[in-house]
Amino acid sequence: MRYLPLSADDRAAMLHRIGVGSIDDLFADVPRAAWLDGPVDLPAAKSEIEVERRFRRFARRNLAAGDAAFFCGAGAYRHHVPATVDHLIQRSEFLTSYTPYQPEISQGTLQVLFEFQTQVCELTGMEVANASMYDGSTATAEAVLMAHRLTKRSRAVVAGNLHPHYAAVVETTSRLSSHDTVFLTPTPEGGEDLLSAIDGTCSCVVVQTPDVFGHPVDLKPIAERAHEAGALLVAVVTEAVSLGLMVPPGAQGADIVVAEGQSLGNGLNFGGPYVGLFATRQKFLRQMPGRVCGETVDVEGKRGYVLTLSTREQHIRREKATSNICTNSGLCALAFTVHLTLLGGVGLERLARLNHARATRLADALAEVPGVEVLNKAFFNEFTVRLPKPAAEIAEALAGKGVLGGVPMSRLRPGEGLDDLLVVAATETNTDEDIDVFASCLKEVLA
Amino acid sequence: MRYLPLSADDRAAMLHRIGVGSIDDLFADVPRAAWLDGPVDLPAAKSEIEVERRFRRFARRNLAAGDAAFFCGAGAYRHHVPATVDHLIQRSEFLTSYTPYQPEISQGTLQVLFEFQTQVCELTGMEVANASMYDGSTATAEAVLMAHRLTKRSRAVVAGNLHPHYAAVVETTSRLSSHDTVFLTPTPEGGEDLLSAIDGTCSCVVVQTPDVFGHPVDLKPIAERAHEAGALLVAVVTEAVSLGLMVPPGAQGADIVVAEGQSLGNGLNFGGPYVGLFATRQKFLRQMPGRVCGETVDVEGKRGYVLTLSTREQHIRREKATSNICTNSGLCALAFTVHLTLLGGVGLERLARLNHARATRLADALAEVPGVEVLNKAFFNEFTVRLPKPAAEIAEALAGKGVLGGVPMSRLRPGEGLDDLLVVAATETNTDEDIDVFASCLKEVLA
Amino acid sequence: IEEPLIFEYGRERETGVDLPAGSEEESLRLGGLERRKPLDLPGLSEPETMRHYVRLSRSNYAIDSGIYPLGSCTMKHNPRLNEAVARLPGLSDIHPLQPVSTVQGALELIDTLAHWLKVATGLPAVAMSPKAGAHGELCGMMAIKAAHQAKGDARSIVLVPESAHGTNPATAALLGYKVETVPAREDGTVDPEAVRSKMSPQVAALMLTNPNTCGLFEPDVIEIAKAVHEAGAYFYCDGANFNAIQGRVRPGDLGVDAMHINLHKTFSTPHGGGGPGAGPVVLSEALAPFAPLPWVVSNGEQGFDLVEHAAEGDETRPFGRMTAFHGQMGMFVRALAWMMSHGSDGMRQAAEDAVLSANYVRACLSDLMSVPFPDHPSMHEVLFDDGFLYESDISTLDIAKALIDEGFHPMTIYFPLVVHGAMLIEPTESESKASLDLFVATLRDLVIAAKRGDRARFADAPRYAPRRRLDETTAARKPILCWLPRRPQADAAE
Amino acid sequence: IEEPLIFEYGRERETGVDLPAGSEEESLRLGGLERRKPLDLPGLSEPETMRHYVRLSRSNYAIDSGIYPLGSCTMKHNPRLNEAVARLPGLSDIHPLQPVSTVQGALELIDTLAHWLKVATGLPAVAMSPKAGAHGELCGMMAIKAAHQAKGDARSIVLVPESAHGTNPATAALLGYKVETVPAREDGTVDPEAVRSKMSPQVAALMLTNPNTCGLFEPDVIEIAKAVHEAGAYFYCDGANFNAIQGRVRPGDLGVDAMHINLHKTFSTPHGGGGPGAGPVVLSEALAPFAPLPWVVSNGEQGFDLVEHAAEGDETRPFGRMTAFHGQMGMFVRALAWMMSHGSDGMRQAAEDAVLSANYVRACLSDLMSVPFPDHPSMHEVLFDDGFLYESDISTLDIAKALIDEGFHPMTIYFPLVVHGAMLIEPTESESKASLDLFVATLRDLVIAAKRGDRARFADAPRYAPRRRLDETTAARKPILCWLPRRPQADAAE
Repeated sequence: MRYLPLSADDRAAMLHRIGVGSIDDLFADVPRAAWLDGPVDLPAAKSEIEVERRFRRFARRNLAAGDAAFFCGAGAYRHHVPATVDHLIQRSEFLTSYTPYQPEISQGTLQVLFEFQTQVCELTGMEVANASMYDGSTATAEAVLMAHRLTKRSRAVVAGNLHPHYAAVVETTSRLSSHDTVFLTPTPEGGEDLLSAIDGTCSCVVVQTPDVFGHPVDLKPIAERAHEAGALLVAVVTEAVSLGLMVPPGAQGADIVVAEGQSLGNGLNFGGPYVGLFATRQKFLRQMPGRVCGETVDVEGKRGYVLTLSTREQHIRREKATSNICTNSGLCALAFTVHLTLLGGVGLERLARLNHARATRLADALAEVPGVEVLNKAFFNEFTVRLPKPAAEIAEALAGKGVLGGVPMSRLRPGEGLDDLLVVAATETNTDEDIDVFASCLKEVLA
Repeated sequence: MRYLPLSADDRAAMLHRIGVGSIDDLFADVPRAAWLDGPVDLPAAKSEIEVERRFRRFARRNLAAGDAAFFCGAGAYRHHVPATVDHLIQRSEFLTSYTPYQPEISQGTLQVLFEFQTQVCELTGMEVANASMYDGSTATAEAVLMAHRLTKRSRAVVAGNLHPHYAAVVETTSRLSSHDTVFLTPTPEGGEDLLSAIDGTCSCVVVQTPDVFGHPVDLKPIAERAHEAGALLVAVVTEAVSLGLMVPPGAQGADIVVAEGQSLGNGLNFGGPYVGLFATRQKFLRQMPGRVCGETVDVEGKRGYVLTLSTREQHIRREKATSNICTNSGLCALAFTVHLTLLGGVGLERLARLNHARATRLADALAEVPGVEVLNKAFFNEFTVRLPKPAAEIAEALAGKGVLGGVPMSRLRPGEGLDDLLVVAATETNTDEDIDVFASCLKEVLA
Repeated sequence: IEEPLIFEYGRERETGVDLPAGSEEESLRLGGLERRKPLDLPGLSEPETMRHYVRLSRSNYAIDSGIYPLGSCTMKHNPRLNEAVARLPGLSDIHPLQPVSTVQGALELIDTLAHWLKVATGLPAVAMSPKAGAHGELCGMMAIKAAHQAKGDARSIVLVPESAHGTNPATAALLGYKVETVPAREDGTVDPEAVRSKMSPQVAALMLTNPNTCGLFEPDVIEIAKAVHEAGAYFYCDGANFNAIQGRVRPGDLGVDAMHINLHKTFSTPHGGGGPGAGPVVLSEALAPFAPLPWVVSNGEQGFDLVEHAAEGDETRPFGRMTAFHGQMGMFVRALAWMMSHGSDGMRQAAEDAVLSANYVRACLSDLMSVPFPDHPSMHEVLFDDGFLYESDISTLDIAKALIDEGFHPMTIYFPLVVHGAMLIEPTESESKASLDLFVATLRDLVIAAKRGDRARFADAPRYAPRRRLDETTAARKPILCWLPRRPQADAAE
Repeated sequence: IEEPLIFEYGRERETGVDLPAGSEEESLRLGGLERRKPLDLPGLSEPETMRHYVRLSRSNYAIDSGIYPLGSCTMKHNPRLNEAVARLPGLSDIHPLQPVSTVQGALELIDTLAHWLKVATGLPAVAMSPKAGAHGELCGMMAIKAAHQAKGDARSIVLVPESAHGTNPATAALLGYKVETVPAREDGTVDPEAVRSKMSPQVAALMLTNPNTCGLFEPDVIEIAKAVHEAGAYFYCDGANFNAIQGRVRPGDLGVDAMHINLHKTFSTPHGGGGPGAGPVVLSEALAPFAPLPWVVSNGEQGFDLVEHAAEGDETRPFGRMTAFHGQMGMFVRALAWMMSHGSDGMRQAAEDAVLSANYVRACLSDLMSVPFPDHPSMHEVLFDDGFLYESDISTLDIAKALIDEGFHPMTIYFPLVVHGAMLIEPTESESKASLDLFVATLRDLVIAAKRGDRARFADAPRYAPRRRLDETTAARKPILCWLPRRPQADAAE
């Protein structure tokens, strides 16, 4: 077996050194009743050629975004990732290292995390950030728990225009932790009324911007209302590229900002792994979940980095930890940081402008298709259209023509009367031809 | 421009430091008459997205071997290269380093070359090898020149069953260097008579095994006859994997062995870059062309490696050098060495056996197609079939059915009455299904 | 040459990415919410970026450069085949919300991996979406809580042995459970009688790590499971150490109700400097109905479907959703490639080699170092305590740092907490005997030096690492988590 | 930890590759020529192989880790986009002898690159197949020889300036030419009168490097070309230094008849530790008909065709074939990606930045070091001689080795031969100003130390490299080129 370096001779010599007669002796503690005498009922070892062939077969049964005119978003976006990013994340020293428990020989990973945290702070307009979470949805659930801890309240108000999956994750954690959560009704046309739902019992209000229908949300009045009520504002961003062009939640009074960082450095990957961003105010630092990396010096006075504030964490505090989170999304965070280092502020702004311009062109093109109504007056790179037929059927019909034309809202919220809504996104990867193909296929399908 | 780190400010500051007013001043030596005032007439800079898109378009207009039932050989073979190989050759430290002129900081490259040379010696059964050549064909031409130098004769005898491209390269060098070369007539059925062509005026006889039609050649009698005549035997191998199963030329009396190493570690790449192997006897070392790496020690007595025997080379001897060759095929040699390190002798033998078994199955399958005659009694992984129609037409027709069914001999030797011959190869990458598809498509096409 | 931070390159207004010349419009439709202050982030040219991160990487230790014997972390070889197949566009360039008809291969892959996990563990169901081990624990415990709730049974206590991973009590606490600790026996294992004595109608579950964090297989695990079940509670098993037993014993045969599997440990998806992981949870018949959304169903000839919402009247009663989308697809690809490459025979052999290597290291060191639990064979990792250092003034930490100077990554230290000055060595099956011998020889040499009182060798270690010992106390007391321009400390450090 | 050779791992009878269980037959049809002695080559498991080569790589210096100012080698940034597109299966997984109808994209790519090369150089034809710079020289000189032969003109002499690359005279000699050297003027450039005076009906060609190896542009190149052409000879230009002038001047406008282009230098296909390169040769109207086989022709709408054989009655008179197949396709892809990324504007900018950087380095060092040819601006590389070291007992080699200790790759040393103790620095356009400043500051510091006579700093250098100075003399005198088991030296070294 190509991955196992021990030869039969090695094994015999090692057993001899241990002083046992056979490998079975080392499994003596396993109850005899549960002992398997041979391999489990799965196929035997395969050569690299065969395994590769098998995965090519899996791959061939999918329609890759790159082989279609592609317009799906709703929490996962297709951006162009420079080839440099993938080269760097495949460096053995990044790919095959672990959590930097021994900082003296992990400065590479640690400095990257420090750069990541700084980038996240600047992007979100906040003061401190952790070293990444699993993804945007779990980061949102963690933000709610953090708000509960900070306010010593246990009731969250969740915007109806929060991504339904995110809401579901919050709902699940909340329900099984016996907290209370108020979920508002979606407002596809935008302009959701959140202010009236906020009162003195709330720990926080959770708002996404741009929201799941693509509407940019003015957070300032919500933050003001929340703060008056002694609650925190948790801002959620699912498209990190939007932060290049839009006013950051931190500048609008958000107390905790969580985001899905996939758009920078990371591919679609059918939903994972992604990278959650989590940032907050300095004063809330000690209640922030997740790993953090801090600057310090070594005995010679040289600047260096370490994982720090571990007294919040489960390996020290066990049941009193801020969270049970242990791993972060290290490699995805590296990809994020490398991509953003290449872009810089200037590049991210340009990228965001280009996304907005592409979406604008798309919106105008779709608005001309008979029967199609664009709901958004404002949007970043994603908006919602109302169709004269169920959106799921249309999406299916488009797929048959090689167009992956967006996400039907019914896929996320079935049975709520939103079946005629399709959420479509455009990015820098879409050409004019893509957009024209989409518009003309949509026309055909609706005809 | 993403690849150019200097900013406009940097450029201004640097010009200032230099003490010139503009960049034009630095080009003052260029005759004004030839001065271009602006960019040449080519398209302007493109983003990464656009360049990638353009190359995907080039790629889409080709039929990749992996998308076909694939049986082409004739000097380039499709083998499975373990993913480890590509990972390692993309390591920055291997990919972006240069010729190890400063050995103290190039031991990685140097030790690899030393391992490469040792592997080549063992594979070919020779005593010394160089650190690689451009490819098998140019190595063959160099071998003939070396034989001329060693024997102080200038007449080579070249087997008719040598790969026609190789023969052409020898012919070109020979003619333009005013040497004499005898090219024998091809013998598609094998059993070529070389002995009678060898006489006391020859510097060498050049023989390929297995030859271009796939016949294994017994080199022993040829070596004996050559040595009697004071000539050298240059053995050529185009399929390095064959050396896993077949008696090495070194054990049959060859004086110089050249080979195409592409089969190990390197993809098809439409013909290049490949890696030429070059091995000879210890006593001929000082006339061997190309770079060589040797073992030595540093001032602390630690073992280390350096490029050596540079007194043979053009940067010392200029017009008296053994060859004008300067670069080698470093990265391809690394790929070769990593692949062979994974395989080991055992693995290469198994791989060779599997290739032979696949070819045997293919030969039996094709022999059953009406009208098809397999010419070879013996072969390694490649053999020649005689078809009832011109092979080029058949190959074209097969391609239309997704079968790349071998190389028509007329592609290599047009107008010599060999139009009905097709050279087909099978490797470990061919499944039973591939072979069945080929046989049945061939049947259809011939029907 | 010290590598600065990207923020110190002094090129804030540049970028290393070219974009297609755009039809960028002047008029924005952002509802007036456009950014006013430009982003203050440097953009490095591509050559600078490449060099910056390549240089940083070179101060990291990695499996690819040497043995990484971190106990409990299972740092094994990461095959590059897995990286290659994970990058096939048909697997990496697909959107989680594309029409199901366009991702049949992806669903088939998930279904296939689920099958392998179920067969390998002997349990009938698996929740694929948890994103890491701790997330899997949360998922398993949520299923347990949901199952109790479905019976109207509001239990409030979770039992956790003292040798458990810290995530276990943290997870239980997150769900509002009171955590009660089960002490270990002298021999490092859990006493079923101790479990039984803690049992009550208030106990919702026992969370047991097996093989446990001392590297021992719990010999009475079946008995323990019985005690748990008899009290109407569920048996949660922390599967972080499944690598030791895969192919030799199935958790399902031991009475486990839920167990997460760290795909990045047992099935070698790369650790990537701390993630991403993946933590699917296998579930017993009793817990299966409560598995979270989404899941894949096979409709035979008609292909695969994805259930993303609970339908009225179904038999399933999903407790909710763990995450957006369907789990760590990228890790699923790698894990399945690892499993298929090994096959059932190779998986068993891997476990055996991992156990063999750990016991070999133990045998080679036990004359010099102290084995706190000598009565049981070790599984895939061997635990030492610092008993052998009592007479020196050298600590476990010193040994670890001295190993760095010898070119090795240290073992896990001060974990598990049940022994003093723990050193937990997990070589995994990826090491050759020569590699183990070299590691053992080095460690022996250090231990002898320590016993001899050769303090000089330890006090200043590491000396040859990119950094020497770092001041972690100040880092925690006055945390600097973010680079700030013109901060005095930063200037001083440059 | 020192990394042994693979042959010293002691596992000859193993393999790290699994193959499909075969229908391997017992009976071989090899004509009795099967191997009798098994191959004595070790097979390492995949983890061992990975670690072995990763470790070895870490003792290499690379562009990705620092400035690599090797004069004449043009070590610039290698974009990873180019590596990515070169690996597209549609470009990498195609056979050179597939039916032409199945490789239209490949032929289009070659045709496109040919167009870019022709336009950039201002010459009407290009031979794509040469495999490296020296191979390109051979191709160009073969075309020249063939052109003379076609006229029945058997010329026997090739003129080569003394500052030429060593490959130039070697190439001429290979084709049976007598090489005559043209001396340089005091200012480092070639005197057209000197050329004219050497001219005779026996002279077949002049081989000139421009910009030359002293880093200077030959100001009289047009005059020289005229002299060459007037004598019925051809003007071969060594294009190794094309990076300095691309987009600023076209060799075709200077009277060049043939010039090879090192794609790996100017257009940044990675150097890979010494290859592979690629050396297409652009040709003038006069030489174009003699270009070697094969070549691509565009038939407009009908696509592309590949001419692999000379047909009777054609206007072309190919002199033969340089290599099997069609050239370094893998390098073509990378070079074209580089060119398209830069575009005509970026190519010109790259040349300007390369020249600017070299002159900046010169300006920062010329007060301390000696510039042998101060009358001309440098092009993309700056030449110093060791004049500034005359009063010390420190040599050019010492400076180079001391630079290694400072973390830099040294410049090219002792080349070109026309000056004493040459140091040739080529920063390329890929270096930031900060990187140049750091390099300059370090070099200044070393030069000052050398002038001060701080011998200690140089004599033992390098001290901090993976190896210290190596005994090259013994290596050449008693060459050990191949590992032999149980060779005493090998045992001693372990």
